[in-house]
Amino acid sequence: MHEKEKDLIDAFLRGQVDRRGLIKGLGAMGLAASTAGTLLNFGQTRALAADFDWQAHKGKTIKLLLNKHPYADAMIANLDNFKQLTGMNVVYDVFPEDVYFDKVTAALSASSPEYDAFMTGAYMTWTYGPAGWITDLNEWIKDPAKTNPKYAWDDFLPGVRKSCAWNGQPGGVLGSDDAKQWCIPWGFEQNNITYNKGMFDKVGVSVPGNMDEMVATAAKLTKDVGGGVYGIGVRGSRSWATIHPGFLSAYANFDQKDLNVSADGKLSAAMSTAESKAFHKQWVQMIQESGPKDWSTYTWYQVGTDLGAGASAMIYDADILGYFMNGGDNKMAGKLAFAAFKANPAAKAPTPNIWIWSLSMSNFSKDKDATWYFMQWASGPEHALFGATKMDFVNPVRQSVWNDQMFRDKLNKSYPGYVEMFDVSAPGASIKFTPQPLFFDLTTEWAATLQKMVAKEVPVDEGLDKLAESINGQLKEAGLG
Amino acid sequence: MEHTSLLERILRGIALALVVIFFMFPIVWILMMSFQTNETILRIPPQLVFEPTLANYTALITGKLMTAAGTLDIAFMRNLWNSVFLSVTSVAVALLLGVPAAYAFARHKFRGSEDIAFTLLSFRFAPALLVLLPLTLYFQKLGLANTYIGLIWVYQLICLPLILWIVRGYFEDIPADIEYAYRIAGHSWFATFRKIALPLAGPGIAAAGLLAFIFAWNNFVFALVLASADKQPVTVGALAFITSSGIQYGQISAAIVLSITPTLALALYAQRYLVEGLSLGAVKG
Amino acid sequence: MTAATIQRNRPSGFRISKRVLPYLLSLPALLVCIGILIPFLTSVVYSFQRYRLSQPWARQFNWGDNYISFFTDPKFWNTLEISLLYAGITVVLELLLGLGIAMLLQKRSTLNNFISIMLLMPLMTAPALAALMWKLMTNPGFGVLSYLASLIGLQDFRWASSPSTALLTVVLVDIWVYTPFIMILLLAGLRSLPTQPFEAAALDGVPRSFVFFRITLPMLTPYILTATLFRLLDSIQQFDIIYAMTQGGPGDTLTVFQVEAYLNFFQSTNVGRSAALMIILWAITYFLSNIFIKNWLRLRERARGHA
Amino acid sequence: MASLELRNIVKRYKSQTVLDNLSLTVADGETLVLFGPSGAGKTVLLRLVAGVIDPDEGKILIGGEDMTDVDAEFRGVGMAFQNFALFPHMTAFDNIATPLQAKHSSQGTIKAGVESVGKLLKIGHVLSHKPRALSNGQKQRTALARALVGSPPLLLLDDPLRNVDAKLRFEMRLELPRLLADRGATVVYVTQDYKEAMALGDRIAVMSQGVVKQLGTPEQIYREPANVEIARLFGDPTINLLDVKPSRDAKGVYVGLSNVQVHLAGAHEAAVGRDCVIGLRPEALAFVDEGTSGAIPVTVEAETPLNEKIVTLVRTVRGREILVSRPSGIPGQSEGRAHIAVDSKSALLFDRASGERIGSKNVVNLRSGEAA
Repeated sequence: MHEKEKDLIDAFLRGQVDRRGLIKGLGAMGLAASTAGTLLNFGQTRALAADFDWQAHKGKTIKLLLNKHPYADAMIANLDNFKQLTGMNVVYDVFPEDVYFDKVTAALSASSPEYDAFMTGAYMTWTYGPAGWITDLNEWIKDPAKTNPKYAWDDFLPGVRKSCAWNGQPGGVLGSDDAKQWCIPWGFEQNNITYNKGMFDKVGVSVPGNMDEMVATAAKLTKDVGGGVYGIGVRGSRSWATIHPGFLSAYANFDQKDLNVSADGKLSAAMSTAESKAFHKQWVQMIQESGPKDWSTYTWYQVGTDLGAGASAMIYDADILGYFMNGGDNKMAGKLAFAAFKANPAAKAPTPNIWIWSLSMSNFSKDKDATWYFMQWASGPEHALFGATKMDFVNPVRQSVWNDQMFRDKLNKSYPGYVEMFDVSAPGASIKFTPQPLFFDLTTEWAATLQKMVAKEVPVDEGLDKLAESINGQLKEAGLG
Repeated sequence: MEHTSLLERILRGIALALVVIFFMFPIVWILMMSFQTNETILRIPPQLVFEPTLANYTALITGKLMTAAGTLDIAFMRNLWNSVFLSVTSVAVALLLGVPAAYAFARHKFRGSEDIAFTLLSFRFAPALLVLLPLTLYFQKLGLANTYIGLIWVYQLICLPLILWIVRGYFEDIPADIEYAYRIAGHSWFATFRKIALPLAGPGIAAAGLLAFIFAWNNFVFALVLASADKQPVTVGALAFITSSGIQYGQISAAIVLSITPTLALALYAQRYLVEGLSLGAVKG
Repeated sequence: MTAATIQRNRPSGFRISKRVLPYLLSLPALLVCIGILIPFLTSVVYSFQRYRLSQPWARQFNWGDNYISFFTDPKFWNTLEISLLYAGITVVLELLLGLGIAMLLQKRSTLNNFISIMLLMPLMTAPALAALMWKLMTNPGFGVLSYLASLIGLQDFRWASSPSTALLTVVLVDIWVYTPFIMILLLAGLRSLPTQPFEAAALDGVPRSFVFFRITLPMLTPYILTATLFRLLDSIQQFDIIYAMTQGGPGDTLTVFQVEAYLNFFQSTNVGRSAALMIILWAITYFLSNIFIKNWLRLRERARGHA
Repeated sequence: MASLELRNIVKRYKSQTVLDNLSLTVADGETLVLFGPSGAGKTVLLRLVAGVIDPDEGKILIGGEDMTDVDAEFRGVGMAFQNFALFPHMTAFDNIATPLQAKHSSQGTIKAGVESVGKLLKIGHVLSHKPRALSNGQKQRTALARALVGSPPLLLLDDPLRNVDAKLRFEMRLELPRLLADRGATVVYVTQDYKEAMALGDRIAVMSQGVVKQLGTPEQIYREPANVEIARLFGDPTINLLDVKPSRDAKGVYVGLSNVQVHLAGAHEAAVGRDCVIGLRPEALAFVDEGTSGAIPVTVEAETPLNEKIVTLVRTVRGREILVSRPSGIPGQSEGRAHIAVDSKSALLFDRASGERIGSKNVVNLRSGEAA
């Protein structure tokens, strides 16, 4: 079947035909683009098989724990190719994001051997790693016998790849030489501006270039757009998730840190500096003036929903949140634009903090080698390209995908400014938190403090001093301070 | 009581209307949202007029969900089935275990009866979170993790105390003489239990059963922690519409409507028992 | 004639079965639940340990340290206060409202029966989803309740997002979800009261308030206690509604026990502290329900009189 | 056949002793009335016999067979409850049929049995009704029918007329003795109404605080009550009780009533010189002309017709109130000053301190187990 098609694909893989030519050719043969994509992957799958014994774990079954997410959907859509390639079977449990990490924690804390690999965020590995629930993946990545030579570990964006590696020392530098690779990055989010171009034009403002401008622009938008539209959407719920997107990205741009690490490895709170206080004041003022009225309940969903429904004029949050809101049945689909944001006028470039959806291997897996086969396929260049071009796998973590013209074209067509935004901010994109086991305690309390400041229950200076004091106490109590 | 003035009737009518509006308005609003997509749900200000669509229900029932990020497979009907299965069996088991125990506590003041009854109740106030981690560990060792049997067992924590304590009250309200009379007429304790106690406490058992059913239905932490995706109830399933590409309010509303329906049907069917109180009527007192 | 007291013979075999019967009836229920006792005790052990999942090497018994640290921790006292306040407000309001509604619906009629079943629908909605819907309905932009509030002059009502109204809002949702629970139990209770005392009182022209406080309430007390007990147990352990609406915020406004314990367990993975918090919550509920049950038994006895 | 014997029964509820070492025998075919105020332990005793509660000590023999450890359903007794205890979810017919069903009788037998007892008790027309739809009288008859239908050799009737209206009670009081006699069953009948007790009982056991104070025929109980309390319980209007200190002269024992020496007939030697209470039944007093021997001057305060009697309240010169009763036909005095005389044979003397009757002949002291 499809002999002609296969020939064409093989020609492409040999480099005789370029991708456009291939798709065009296949289209001429009467194949829909999606079928072509699958076939293409099928061809690539066969190509993969050429240099590496993919069949080493034939007949084995592994089980995954997945979050309900476009990344997982993209993987599932392509899974048959993996099964064909390896002769392995893959089963999976998908849980809604709202409860996903509870499920992960419950399964791992009980040392459940049920799941071999699972999706996770890099921050979570700061708990899972020291707890002994996940495996250092260097053992496999660096073993040529177990990893396909075409895997191209160096192809991963360095900031992202390093953000997934930690030596386990509280305060240790991410991606240091002695770091353990707790997870493989899969897709990631940079925090930048997504804005409603129509509203900006209506009011006559341009994209803010720093924090002062953002406060002013947001205030003007709130005042002038009308219809209850407010200027800037940021998260505000009592959760770590309030701290890590726009807030920390801007904070880091002012060279501020969450924690200080002393020479002897002791940690102490670093948010009560004068610069930090100034920044907090500005941030709090911005929310009070032009944030959502019920900011303190705002999570990813509300920030996105408001932008998508035209209730907010811009957001300073994950780029892919803006990406999602620019599609689907959202009212503002196709009307949004993207821009990188550099909060500090004195900074050279944006420094977005990032969230990384990654894959980790459970330490309780009964067959880690087989599991690694899946992981390297799922994070390999072929699947990354498939996900990015055929599915909504943004942002890919491989440079080769970002270099792919088809992918860039696809983005440029419907997501104005997205690629440019990415290119500007990617070099400075990394996790800006200090890795340590009290990450969630610290960020939750930070968010609660922000809420109190916005509600004017506590002045900014005093709130930060109290926060620092409380965090120092907790660090000491945990033997870290 | 029978001679109510016009004014009082009007005031009662107004009060009842306010009650109905407060409790039913969100339900009606959810019902309306279930026939809309986010596009019409998320309007400023919210509006009553919309073009109804069955898309949400179609998506739930066929298991294909169209989102900003493509078509997703959803297992909502599977979740619904799990909820029905888990709730029905858990309540059935709880009734089987709880009703005889309630009868024992109500009728036989035996040594330690109050202590045992209290112990059974105290399981109700052990917060789920407290036992979750050890429970997961032990379930794994016992092979009960990820089994319906294990879940039904744990669900007894929700159902059993409720049934036990409510039904016990109803049994105690049956005058002992009525049962004595049946015993003296020559019937065994079991016949008395079956022919006298059970029918007379029937409404109480129905009410307790329904409440236990509702609480079992609304629970999700146990299934979430102890079982894999194919055994999740509708409460977890409905959360799947909180996707990273937005909250699908229309689908969640439809999911709520679909998940209320079986319970509501059950309640309407058993209506006569639920709101009757004890069937002792004039004999009591 | 001699009047020696004849001691009863030792129970015969036939007799034993009669003696053992109540145990036989209640034992299966107990056995099924006893399985839960083991994990419970395990958690008690955890609560006496320094036990963070993320620092397994540091796990050791610290005996009362987890508990002692609470006494000096203002956050803990805040948690205790908020939990009790929340439970108190919701239970009292739901009880009053539930009793009121039950009395409105007391008369047997098809319409009243239908309404009472319809009113159960909030209870049938999973609390977490109900909270999600309320969050949407109270959204300042899309929310129908915010819109309606603005029509009556509350232009800037912040619902769950303002420290001054957050408690009010979650209490409102709690009332919406759980009042039907109390209502249905009390309705069943009201309708099973004997009619004679009321007829007699009506004949004698006794004032209605007197009938209510001296006849209705005392006779209904066992039902009220049952409903209140279960509501109290659930309310003091409230999690779904509060977490879904505010995650414990704004600030530390609504960090009730279960929210704190949840965050401690699932986010901080501080098992020892989480377990200690839960044990304290358990002790409080144990204490409260003990009081309730003592009164329940006493009142039942009184309500039924002696045989 | 079905005699009943209770031996040294003790029943306690928590710290309270409800029945205190009680022994009692009821002969086959006899109707024994348990009479006493509420809380005396009558109902508990009945339930012990029925087998629905267990004694803490003692034995229960029915027909000579030890039934102490036998469950209620095997004792073969019939019982009617004070509050009827009808099964609210069954029709009257089904209610009455339950004892027959327990015997696995055929449908025909059941139908015939229920209908015949229903006819006997005049409730044949309401057999298809549920208890809710029955009048109190019909409920009472249904309950009675249920107790009778199986022709149990031992019938336990717990104040069955308590909750019915006066007219019905009056009718039933006339009807019941015949009904019970026809059945030939041994009957234990509990009541708080002394007239019922007198009308129905072959013997009456007067109970108080868990013990039988007196056991005897109605005549004995009335004529020779064991103590003041029993004397007061029986009789309507109630017995007149006056403090006296009997003395003796040549004519025998006498008491002083309003400065009048009233000589008593009978053996009252033991009472001489002791602080006593004299019990004078109102019907043992009569209006007499001034100057009659032993005539006591009184003032008439009020006169009340009571059924077929007329009761007059009089006051002695010392201010003590006394009730005098006479059959309606007999003329008396309705106002002003008058004189009354005592039927000296029926005067009762009680020790003032203990309340026990002095000079008892036939009274049985049951506490020490001595039978008459």
